[in-house]
Amino acid sequence: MSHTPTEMMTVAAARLLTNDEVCFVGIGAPSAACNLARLTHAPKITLIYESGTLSTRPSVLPLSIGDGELCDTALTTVSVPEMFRYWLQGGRITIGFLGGAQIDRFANLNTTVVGPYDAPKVRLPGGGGAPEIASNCGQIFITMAMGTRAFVEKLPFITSFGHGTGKGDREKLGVRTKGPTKVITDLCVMEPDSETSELTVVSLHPGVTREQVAAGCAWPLRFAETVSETPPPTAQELDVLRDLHARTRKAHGVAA
Amino acid sequence: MSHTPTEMMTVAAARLLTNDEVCFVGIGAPSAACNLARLTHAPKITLIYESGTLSTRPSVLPLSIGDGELCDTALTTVSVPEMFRYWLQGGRITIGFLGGAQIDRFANLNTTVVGPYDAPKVRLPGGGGAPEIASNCGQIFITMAMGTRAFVEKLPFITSFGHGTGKGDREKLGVRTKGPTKVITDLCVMEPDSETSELTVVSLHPGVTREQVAAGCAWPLRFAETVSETPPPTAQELDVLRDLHARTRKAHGVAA
Amino acid sequence: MAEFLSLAQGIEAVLSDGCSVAMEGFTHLIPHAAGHEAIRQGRKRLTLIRMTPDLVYDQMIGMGCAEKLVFSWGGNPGVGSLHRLRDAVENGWPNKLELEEHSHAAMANAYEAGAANLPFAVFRGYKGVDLPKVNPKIKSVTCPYTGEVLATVPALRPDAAIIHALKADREGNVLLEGIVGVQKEAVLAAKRSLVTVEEIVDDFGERNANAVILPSWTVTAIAHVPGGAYPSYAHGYYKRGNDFYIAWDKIARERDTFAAWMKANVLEQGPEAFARYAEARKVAA
Amino acid sequence: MAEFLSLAQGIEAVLSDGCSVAMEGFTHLIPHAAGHEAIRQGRKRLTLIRMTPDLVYDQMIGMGCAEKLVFSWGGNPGVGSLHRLRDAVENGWPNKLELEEHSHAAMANAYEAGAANLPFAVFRGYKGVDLPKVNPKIKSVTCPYTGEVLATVPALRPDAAIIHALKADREGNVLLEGIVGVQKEAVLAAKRSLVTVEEIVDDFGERNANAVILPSWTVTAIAHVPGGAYPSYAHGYYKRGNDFYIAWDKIARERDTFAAWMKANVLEQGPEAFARYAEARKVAA
Repeated sequence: MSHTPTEMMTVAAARLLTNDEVCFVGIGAPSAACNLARLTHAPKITLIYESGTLSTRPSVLPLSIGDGELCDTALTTVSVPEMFRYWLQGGRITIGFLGGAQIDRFANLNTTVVGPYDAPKVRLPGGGGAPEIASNCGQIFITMAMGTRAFVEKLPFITSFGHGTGKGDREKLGVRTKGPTKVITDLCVMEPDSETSELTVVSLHPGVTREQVAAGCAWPLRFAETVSETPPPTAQELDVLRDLHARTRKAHGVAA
Repeated sequence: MSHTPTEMMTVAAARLLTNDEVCFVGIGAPSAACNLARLTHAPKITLIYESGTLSTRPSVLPLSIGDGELCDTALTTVSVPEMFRYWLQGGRITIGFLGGAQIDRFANLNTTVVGPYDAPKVRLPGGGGAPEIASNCGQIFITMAMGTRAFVEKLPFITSFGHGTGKGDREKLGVRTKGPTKVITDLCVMEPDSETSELTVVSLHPGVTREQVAAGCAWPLRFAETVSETPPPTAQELDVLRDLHARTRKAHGVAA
Repeated sequence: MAEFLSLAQGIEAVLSDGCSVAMEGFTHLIPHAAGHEAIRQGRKRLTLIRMTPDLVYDQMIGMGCAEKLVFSWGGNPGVGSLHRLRDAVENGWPNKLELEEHSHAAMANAYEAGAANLPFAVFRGYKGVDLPKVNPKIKSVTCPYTGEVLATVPALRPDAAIIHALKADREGNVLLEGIVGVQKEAVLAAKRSLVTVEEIVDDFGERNANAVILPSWTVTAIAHVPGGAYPSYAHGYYKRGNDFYIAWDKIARERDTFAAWMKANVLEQGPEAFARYAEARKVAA
Repeated sequence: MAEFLSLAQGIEAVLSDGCSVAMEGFTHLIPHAAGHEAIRQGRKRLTLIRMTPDLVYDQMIGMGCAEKLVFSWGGNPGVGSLHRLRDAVENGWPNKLELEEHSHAAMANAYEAGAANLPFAVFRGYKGVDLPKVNPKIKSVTCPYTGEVLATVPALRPDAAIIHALKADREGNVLLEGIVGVQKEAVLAAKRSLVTVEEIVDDFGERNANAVILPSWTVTAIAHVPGGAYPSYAHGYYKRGNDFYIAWDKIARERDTFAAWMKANVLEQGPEAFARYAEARKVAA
């Protein structure tokens, strides 16, 4: 069964999740990955969307962070201030998912602006929940498609904090959580190096070469001593994921 | 129709309330007064109990601040933190009712302790909501039966702040609300003097003499230039109040 | 007590040129009809406040209603950029737009502090990021017990809050259910408030004792505007117009297509148009 | 995920000698059965935390379980004093009891800050009063924007929270309705929690989307104890035992009548006694 790079990215992210996790889920790839995990090997995983829905079990993927489907299938729904105070800052989330327009080698993210802040070349949407997701969740998984405009040497703006300028920076700021522990891309999986916290490729998706991955990254990308091959999506994983997308398209009447 | 001093106190307090008030109601005399007003001349008055019940309309008087009856007849019920944050501190209450074990001439109240705090002669229940009710409501009505152990020269402990040591003390502390504007007793009604903020008798209940009132107060009690007579309870006021108490006794199966 | 007004009267009662307004809604219950009415009334120099400004603020910005935007995430959810917002920020069209940018946590806390009548909010945030360098309103306090330094943000106290809710009863109490966002806090934090509602009922009927309700005496005005959240949705009434969110990307990309759409669909329409939009997406009873 | 345990196991799981515990309930849903079990298990040197300590804390204090009380109003509501509390404070019987006294606003904010994982809470309070002179935990911060000085209190982070709720479902989620007090905050602020419930159900059934629910993963243990709040009440299940609150005044006034009552009604009873008390005061369906 052949698959797309995005499907591989979603499946690779889903596999990292277990029944014990409480995930703060963003729209797009994280939402697909979390719900794929829930519909396959982690039926008891707890999913939370920042719109206030606790322990939600959508049968189709939401198009927005506050779709009615999320509320209808939630255990309960809280206000947004409560979500950010009791649940996110409260330290109740084990894994937060983030993406961004740009990432650097220490997994800091930019979703604010390209160019100077006061005279931007491109004004991006801004941080939203990301700054505090990055610091208050137990650990952070990042999903992003590779490319040299996304994986950059230096961020024009740090919207959310990863490992700063390297190992120990989080601790120096008094941040007690782990920060980014996985970056799942369409080509590979990276982890921060245990000595330096610099992102390092730990597994390549099937058929992807080191050169392809390096070409999608603007900094000289490091590879772990042992780089494994990501197992390809199983037929069951692909079936469930494609069914989910088909149901979603049908429910929303638009491409999802 | 004859009446008791407590009935007169309740009726006199009820008459001060209008449809436009949002009252923070305590158990006992304030609760009776507020509900009497609601069942007579102020049907649209808004009553709030600190247990979280907003716009409640009990058919019988609650015995505790958190009776089920208050919740059943409320527009909605909020948590206690929300009650103290959004509703009381939020500045949404126009009139707060307070009582106390002891009061001084500037309408400061003690409900904490008689004797030294660390070696008390009598340990009273404590402040509860009173300290912040006293400072955050638009104005404060106090209901208390007179007596020299209650109306004292000097408080051993200031649980809630009235007018401090006199006019201007609230402003000096940055408190923007009016504080106590009426003290309704079983014998008379007092108001703070407009020049000094010292409590001054402005009306005597029917049949009560100045000497009787003075004898119930440990400090030399002042009388306003013109002291009126409180109009006696009307037959309708007494009927409604006694019905309310009868319903309450029947519902609770105990004296109320 | 809340007054029942037409939408036009309601907007007149709470909005004036130069005032600050929070038109809140977290995907659900966004007050689109009210935004269109503000555009028709030609309001200018508004400070627009919202955690997630989306289409309705894009429209107001593009029509020149705003001089400042206070926000934490400005995009077309799941679709992409807000082109009118970007045109204002990147090119100053139709006028320069000042930005005051926060995170969601900061804004949620700032509304909460406003509702609680506090001058500021304390939260654990903004560690290691650049926003405090460009927003001087982000400061800090030191915990008097632990010495920890925590972020602060001034309380939000808008001149006006405008929200869309499900129901009002005849006394003017307002009911919200489902994804309730920060709407209650926005109304309690604001000096004046307008609530547009799907329905006016005699009684809310069976409901949870702890339903999210704004008492009549916390609301300035209520206007009955069925469909008033479209293309956002109203839980139990009608679905989100996902196709319109996608279509907006193309409409708003160029100034002339935007202007033509606004003329035909806002300037030359009234609030009754929303009832038609909602009818077409009604939730099966 | 919450574990389903017997009441005895549940108390063993969350309480140990010397720990701090918040057994909350604002008139409604006070966890009396759990307090009796703690007494039977002979817990000592507890720091008891509660806004409104009433009969159950009077009993625990009188039985020598407590070395400290953190509170804001300690009385028998509508009746008078807590005689065992007073005997401990005024005469040191059966042991000296340290008091840490706050106002309701301070404690409600301190629980809220604990639930929000903040080290302290800020509120506008304690102006002109004597409590800050006797409670060194009351401090202040200055607003970095307005210069206003506001009161602070350390966040409450009890070792254990114990509450009584209406229902749990089979996954261990917990439902509270009616007067919900500070119970949700107490559980979220605490390291461990035990919830006694009236009923365990397959499904909560029809409910408001925004019902007050504690997800299973926020709760340590659940014990099924019908009637477990008596003489407090459980909304929709049974009424408050007002007569018992009145009777308690006489029982607790003297040490020997108190001891005899505790022996007969607590030490020689088990949690099943509560089902009988509640049955007698059942709310008509």
